Amino acid sequence: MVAVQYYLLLSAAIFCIGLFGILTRRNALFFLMSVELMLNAANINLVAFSFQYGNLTGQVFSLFITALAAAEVAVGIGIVLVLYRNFGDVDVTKATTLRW
Amino acid sequence: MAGLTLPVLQTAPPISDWVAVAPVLLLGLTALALFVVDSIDPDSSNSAALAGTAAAGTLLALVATLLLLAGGVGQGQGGALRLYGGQLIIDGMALFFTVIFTSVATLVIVASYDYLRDRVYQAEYYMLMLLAATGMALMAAAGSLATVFVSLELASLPSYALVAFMKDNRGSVEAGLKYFLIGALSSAIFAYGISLVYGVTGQLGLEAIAQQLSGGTQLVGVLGVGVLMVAGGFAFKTASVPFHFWAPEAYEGAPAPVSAFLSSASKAAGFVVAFRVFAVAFSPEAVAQSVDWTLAFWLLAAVTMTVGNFAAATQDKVKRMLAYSSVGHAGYVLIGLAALGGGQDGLVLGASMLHLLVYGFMNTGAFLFVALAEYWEVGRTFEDYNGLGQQAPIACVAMSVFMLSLAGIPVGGGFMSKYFILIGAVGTGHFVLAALLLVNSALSLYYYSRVLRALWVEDSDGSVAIEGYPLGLYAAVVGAAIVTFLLLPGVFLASDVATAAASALFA
Amino acid sequence: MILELLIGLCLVGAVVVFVAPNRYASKLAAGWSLLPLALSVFMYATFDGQSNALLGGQLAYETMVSWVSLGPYALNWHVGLDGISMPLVALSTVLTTAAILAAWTPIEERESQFYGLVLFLEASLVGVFAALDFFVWFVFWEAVLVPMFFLVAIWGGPRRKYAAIKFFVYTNVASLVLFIGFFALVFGLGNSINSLDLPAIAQALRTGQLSAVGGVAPETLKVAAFVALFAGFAVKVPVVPFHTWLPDAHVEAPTPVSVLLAGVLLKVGTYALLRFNFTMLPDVARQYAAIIALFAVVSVIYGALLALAQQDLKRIVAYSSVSSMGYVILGLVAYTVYGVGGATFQMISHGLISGLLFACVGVIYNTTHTRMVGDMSGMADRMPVTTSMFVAGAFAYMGLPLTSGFLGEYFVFLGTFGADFPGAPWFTAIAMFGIVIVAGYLLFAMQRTLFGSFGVETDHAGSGAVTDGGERTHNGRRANGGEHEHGDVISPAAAHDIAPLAILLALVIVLGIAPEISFAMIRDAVSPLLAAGGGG
Amino acid sequence: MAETATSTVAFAFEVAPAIAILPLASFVIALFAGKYLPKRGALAGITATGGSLLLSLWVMLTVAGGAYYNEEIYTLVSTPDSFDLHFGLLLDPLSALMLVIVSLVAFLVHLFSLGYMNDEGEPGLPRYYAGLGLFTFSMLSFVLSDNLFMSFVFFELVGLCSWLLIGHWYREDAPPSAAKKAFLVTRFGDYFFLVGVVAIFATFGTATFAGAESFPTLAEEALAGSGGAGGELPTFGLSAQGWFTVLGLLVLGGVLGKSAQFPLHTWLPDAMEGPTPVSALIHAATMVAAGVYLVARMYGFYALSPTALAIVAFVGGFTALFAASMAVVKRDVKQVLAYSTISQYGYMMLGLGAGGYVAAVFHLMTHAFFKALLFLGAGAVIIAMHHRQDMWEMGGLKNKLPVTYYTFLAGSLALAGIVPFAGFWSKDEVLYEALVHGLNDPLLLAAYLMGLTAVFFTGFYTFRMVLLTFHGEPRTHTARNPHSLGWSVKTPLVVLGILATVIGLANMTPIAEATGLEIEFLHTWLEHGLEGVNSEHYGEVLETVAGYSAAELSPLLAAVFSLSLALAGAGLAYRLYSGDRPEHHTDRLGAAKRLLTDNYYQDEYQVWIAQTLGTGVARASDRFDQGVVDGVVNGVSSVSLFSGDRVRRVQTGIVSNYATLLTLGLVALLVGVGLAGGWFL
Amino acid sequence: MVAIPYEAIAFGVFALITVASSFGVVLVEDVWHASLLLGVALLSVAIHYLMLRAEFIAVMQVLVYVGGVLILITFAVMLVRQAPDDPDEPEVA
Repeated sequence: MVAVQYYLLLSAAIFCIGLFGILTRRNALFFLMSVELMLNAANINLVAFSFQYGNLTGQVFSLFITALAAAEVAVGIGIVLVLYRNFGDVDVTKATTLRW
Repeated sequence: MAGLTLPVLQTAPPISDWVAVAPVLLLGLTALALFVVDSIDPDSSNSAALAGTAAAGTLLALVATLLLLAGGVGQGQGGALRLYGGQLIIDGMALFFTVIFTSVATLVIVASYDYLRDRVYQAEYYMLMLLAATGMALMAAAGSLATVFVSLELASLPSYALVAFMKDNRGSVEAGLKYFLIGALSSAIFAYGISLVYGVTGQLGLEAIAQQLSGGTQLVGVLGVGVLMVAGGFAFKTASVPFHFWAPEAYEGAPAPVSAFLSSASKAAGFVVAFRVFAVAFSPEAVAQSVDWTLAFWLLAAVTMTVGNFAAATQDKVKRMLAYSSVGHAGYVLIGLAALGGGQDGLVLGASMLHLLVYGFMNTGAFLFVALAEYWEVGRTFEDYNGLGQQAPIACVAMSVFMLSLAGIPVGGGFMSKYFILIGAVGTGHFVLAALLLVNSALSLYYYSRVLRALWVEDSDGSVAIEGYPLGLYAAVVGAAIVTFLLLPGVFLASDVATAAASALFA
Repeated sequence: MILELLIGLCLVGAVVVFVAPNRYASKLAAGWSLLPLALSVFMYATFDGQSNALLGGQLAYETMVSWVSLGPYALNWHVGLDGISMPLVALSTVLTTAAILAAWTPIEERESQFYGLVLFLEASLVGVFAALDFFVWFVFWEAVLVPMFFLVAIWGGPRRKYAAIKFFVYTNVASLVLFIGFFALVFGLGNSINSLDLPAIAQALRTGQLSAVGGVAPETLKVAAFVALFAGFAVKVPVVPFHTWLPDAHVEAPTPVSVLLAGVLLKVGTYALLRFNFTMLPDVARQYAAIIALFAVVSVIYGALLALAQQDLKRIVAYSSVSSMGYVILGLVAYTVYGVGGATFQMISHGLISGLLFACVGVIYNTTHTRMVGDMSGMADRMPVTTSMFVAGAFAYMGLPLTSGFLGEYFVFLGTFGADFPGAPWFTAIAMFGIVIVAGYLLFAMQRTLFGSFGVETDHAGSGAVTDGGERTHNGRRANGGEHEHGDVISPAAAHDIAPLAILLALVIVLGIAPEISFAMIRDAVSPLLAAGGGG
Repeated sequence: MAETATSTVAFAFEVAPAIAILPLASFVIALFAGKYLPKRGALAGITATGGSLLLSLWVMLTVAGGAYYNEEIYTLVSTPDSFDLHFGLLLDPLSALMLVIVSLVAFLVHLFSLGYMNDEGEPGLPRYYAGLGLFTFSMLSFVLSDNLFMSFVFFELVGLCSWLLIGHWYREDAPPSAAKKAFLVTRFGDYFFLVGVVAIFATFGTATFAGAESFPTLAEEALAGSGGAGGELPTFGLSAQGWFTVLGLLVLGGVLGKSAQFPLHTWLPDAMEGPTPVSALIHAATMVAAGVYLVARMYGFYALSPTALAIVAFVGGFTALFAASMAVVKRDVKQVLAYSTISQYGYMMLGLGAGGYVAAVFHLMTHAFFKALLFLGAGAVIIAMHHRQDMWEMGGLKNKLPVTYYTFLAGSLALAGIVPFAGFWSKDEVLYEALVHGLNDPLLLAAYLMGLTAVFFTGFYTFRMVLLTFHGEPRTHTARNPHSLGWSVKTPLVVLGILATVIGLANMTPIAEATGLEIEFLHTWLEHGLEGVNSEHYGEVLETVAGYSAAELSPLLAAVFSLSLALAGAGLAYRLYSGDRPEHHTDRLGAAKRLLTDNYYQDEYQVWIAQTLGTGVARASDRFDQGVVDGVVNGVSSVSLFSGDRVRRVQTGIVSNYATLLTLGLVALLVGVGLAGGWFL
Repeated sequence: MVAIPYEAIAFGVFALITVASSFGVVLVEDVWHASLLLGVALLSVAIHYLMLRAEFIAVMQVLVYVGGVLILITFAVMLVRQAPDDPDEPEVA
């Protein structure tokens, strides 16, 4: 049995990678994918701790997260599409009409 | 929650579960009803019927909530109703905030009737709004981190769509994008924070977490990171620094009624859930030995109100100024969290709740006035508002009430609530926060008075000709103004409920 | 309930006038303002209060209804009058009527809004003087700012926006400071009080119920709270160096508003100082009396010197108000019956006299469209009645005997000279020199504007607006000639312009000859303060 | 006292307030109804002052009968736990005498005004008569005062009235300016008076002049150490005598201002801008006399402090000489009279300071008459000259205006101190007192010598004035054809002329000394009175407390001294100016003339203080206020708005930056709270 | 008895795959490659779930993420394909 700490490390690594992606990539789709990675990091934690504590709470919650992640992507893609329609691009740094 | 066996569960609620969650159900069902209507007749542009239905739904929910409040449901020390295994908690605070959400939603829907005239997808608009309201009502009642997360997303996802509702308007789309991106990032952080808290406690139920934490924990660091990440999630929802970046953009770009809805109701929702999570799950007594999150909120409050007000001070556009002021007000309310554990918990939290209630009306009203201005197409900057006071005196009197009340001048309830917060800060010895509040109030008075100046003092350049006085917008603006004003002498109607509900959390 | 009726009358009047058509507004407002005036006179006549409102004793027209609860504290609607507040309430109603009459000529647009705001202001002012619960008091205290802001910002002079916002923000900051100071005290009192009732708090503070808050010792807390309260009120009074909003606000405000601003608004500050600092924390006040007296004396002399340097008639009166309010502070410090009573008397007296002077300046301005001393001369020739009033008012301001202005200052000097704080005679003697400077600038101003050969110099005779100083064209003085000879430009003031002047002047003289009319009740209210404060 | 008096006596005192109230009524009538009355208020004023005169005489007779009155009649403010402020009447020989003088002069001035003002078609007559009425009211009330508070009140009112009357012709530039100056300079003096009154209240808790509880009595008890209430007075860190000296000097400030003593005399010559009857009223019997009267009124207090007395005397002596020297070179007849007024009041101060209480009061009385006479005479001349006042434009009026000439001459002889005219007796007595006390006190002696020298100057300028005005050939057309004078002008002149001639006989001290006759009526008169406020008592106090002692010297010797000096002065004037076409002899004085015509540059330095110093400090304060005090306020707002602008620049519009900032913020929060909470240890 | 730590080895291997492919997602230039790598990462996470005895969650992970989310993203990539002149985003066939 692998100690739960390693899963924590793994999830932290993935969370950070996702965060890194969000901070560095300008394409909205990368942004979406990076968020998915981060949410998965949370899921890994939940499942791992659920296994450790022996209750299903974490697993159930990870399901919710999965479902909501899917919904979020759906909404997100809708927004990306209208962004593309209005700005002709999916570069998130291009949309800067509102600032200051 | 299999692992959760609390004694309170054995006491059968005095009323049926359905009755207790009636407001939430009413909101949700109205949304579904609109969905049905829309699918039967997708091209309907009968906005009166749509808005009427939506408004009826929120009004019913409001009435139901008020009845529940009046009936004392879930109130008093230890009187909270725990439904569905403690996943939902109906108590004074939940109902109090449901009043805010439903009132704001009603105002916004009534105002949207005029604002949306001649636009397509009206049914979807109302439906999304109702769904978001449902999510908020659920947030107020959330009893575990799982319901917190789900309801928060339920409130957020429709909001993203609402902000980007005018899909041919670049501002609206950009606002939606930014809101969504920051929201997604924040919800990821939030989820990760929840997972860490779960990792430390093995529980998601708020009271269960509190029980677990009161025994102390070895994983202080993990818990701390988790708690702060959870706080980050709330900070996003409440537009607190540094999670506030979306707010100015989203409020500015979104249709004004949506801005009103988000800046009032959505913010309140973020706060109610933060209050509940931090007061119950991470209650100061439980985490006294491990994570001093009041310090974090102290910093957040200080930075949030300062950034919000300072940035608002030099804005050119009224809507954006209101957006930043909304950030500033989040900072005021955060004092309620920062001052917890100072021996005045019921008082300070009650003051924050009261402020959110008043804010729900005065800020909504202010944004709806902006909606009115957008309806008249007078422009967005302060200069564009010059001389409006002569052309539309009633609406401008209402706007003046909002501005003064926001600034904490006694023509509205904002005076009372702001000073109650200040009392809380002083009473718990947070003199630095009190001083910051002072500085920021001064600054806020400056920029709010710029609106008054534009409306009443400056002369119009003559280019603005107001056509028509839209009934719905007027009704909403004037209604909000009347309530804002009445909350000054009538503040006792709300303040006792708020302090009692807040105190009940610390029973 | 008669006090509520008074406040309610003003509020209802405000709404009624606000929605009335512009052309009826002025007469309606004047008529309506007679109701609260008559009521307050009736109250004054039937006043049966004794003792001090905060220190026990019988209050007149008292009501107490519970309002809001705030954690462990109850907030009550508690109003009532004692010998200190009753004259100030009467002063407010008198000056409101005077201001409304004085506004008939200069206010030519948006009348209904103007008069509505003035009546709203009256309600707030009466409320400030009547309130005996901290929160009720604070509501009125802050509510005063709103009408004032609009009155200055909408109907004011060229720099009205700057002045209005400065006033608004500055005084609001002060309010927050005092609020924090007050609540530091409230929390220091802990369980010994269960409401924000001012009498209860005053009693608790004076009986030494204060305990530490947040590790701050009670003694330190008292001093800190005193400083915060003092700073807060000092802005309103205003005490040098917190005074700079005042000249701006005065100069830019339309004259009727200046009447109220100088006449009543400044008194709100000294009234609060008396009620809070000097009644609730007498030991701190006595301990630091010399420092407070220093502020007072600096206000007197520095304010007078500033007035001496001004060219704008309104600025002169504005700065001299700073000077005069310094006397009030000085009297309060003394803790003698003449000191504190004199300070209160001086508030009323200064209210009447400064109101009178501002109204006179207004009448002159209405006809000449300038207020600069160098721009006119010989006004006495064309406006004899106004000139007489101005002269009488100015001499009353200089402290001429048989006017209330003399007695106000004289009481203060009498009370302070022998007071037992260090350096009292010196402070008093230095402050008294103010009477020489005040005579200097008022006489200079009068000589140059009222006397000599007649002439007015503005670059647009008779048209509405005024230029600011920088852009005046020097088209020469038209002494005893030119278009101003014709009656259409310089005409004798109308009856409704003169009436308020005459009323105020009459009151000034009556109070100067029979000060007991108000000093008797003031004395009753002040004595307990001294007895309990250990002074005498 | 009242309770012992008969009913007539009581009634006389009951109606005594009417002495003051009658002119007040005339003020009200003239002010509000003046323009509807036939003579624009003159008749009301004449009636009122006439009534006052009659009542004053009645009071004087009553007082002569040995009844005195010292009662509070109106309580302004009463405070149970502190002192009261009240108005009251003190009717004793001094005040009764003064009442008669004031009301008589006021009556005559009113009468004279009828000719001087009404006949010229003056506008603003109601205002003029209202001012006169108010002035008379104030002065009479001042005289009636039984306490220092009331004195101060009416002292100030007198100042107001002088402002009103001096500035009567406000359409010209000079009168308002002179009025302002008069008020300001006297106000400067009154400042010290005010401090003094307040300090007296603070010290004694009372300000009444007479009675067992009066402040001079208390002070005396305190000095005598005889217990009583006087034993525990607060003296503000000084010795009792030192503090009383300070108090006396403070009150003296007001006296110097009102009585135009050096260095506060500068307003008086300018005050000649007022109508001439006003000058007569102000400078003869009322305003200027008020200062001296005040010292006399509270002489019991001054007598306690030799230092204060010496200063009074020295200032008086100096002023007498100083002003007389300036009168020598004036061209304007009223200016000459103005400086002579200053000089004469200097004598009175000298008399008071030298312990000659009776002498000073005597001179006050004679001066009131002859100076009123001279001013009214000058007024008559001015009427005749169509309002020209330069003596070099006159000449030869003796034949055209005989009544004026002879009365004026009587007044001049009195002023110059030529026996047997009034001024001789009184001035001589003042000098005598100064000499006999001065022989033991060098400071007093110096004052005496200055006073004595001034006698010479007085004789000179008086006769220079008379000669230039009335003698020789007329030098202008106007002087050849003077305006004729009416009865209302002449009557007062005649009355006053007679008085100026004979009133000195009331107190012929040298004759009394020489013959041993009991003819010092004024001495007798003033010896009576309430306990503690009579000359007898003052004499005792002067000796026991102030340590004054009189050298043995015959009054005749002193009289000879001064008379010969006066005659020398008059003779010199006669030699220089008696010709038909006198020359401008004063030109020979050269630079000294300049100095004298420029009044020793007194105005210049006072104007410099008022303008350069006062206004300069004010301007500097204003700049400081605008720049620093207000600058801080505005600076705070600018800094706030500037930083607000910076803060909002953080919001770049680029969402990636937001994410970065968000992350950094969260990390910072984590690190900060973590470090504070010690998570990472 | 010395047991070979199969689980540890498996965890190590799949953790490596997860981290590596995640890095790939955020580092590769091409959005197509990124979405493929995201699929790899999600699948390897599913294997972690299996190892944690959360079979249902693992199945859901595959169904929802790989079956739903990835397809959505792919679809979006198709819709918003960049113009060929953009050097950052080379054209995808």
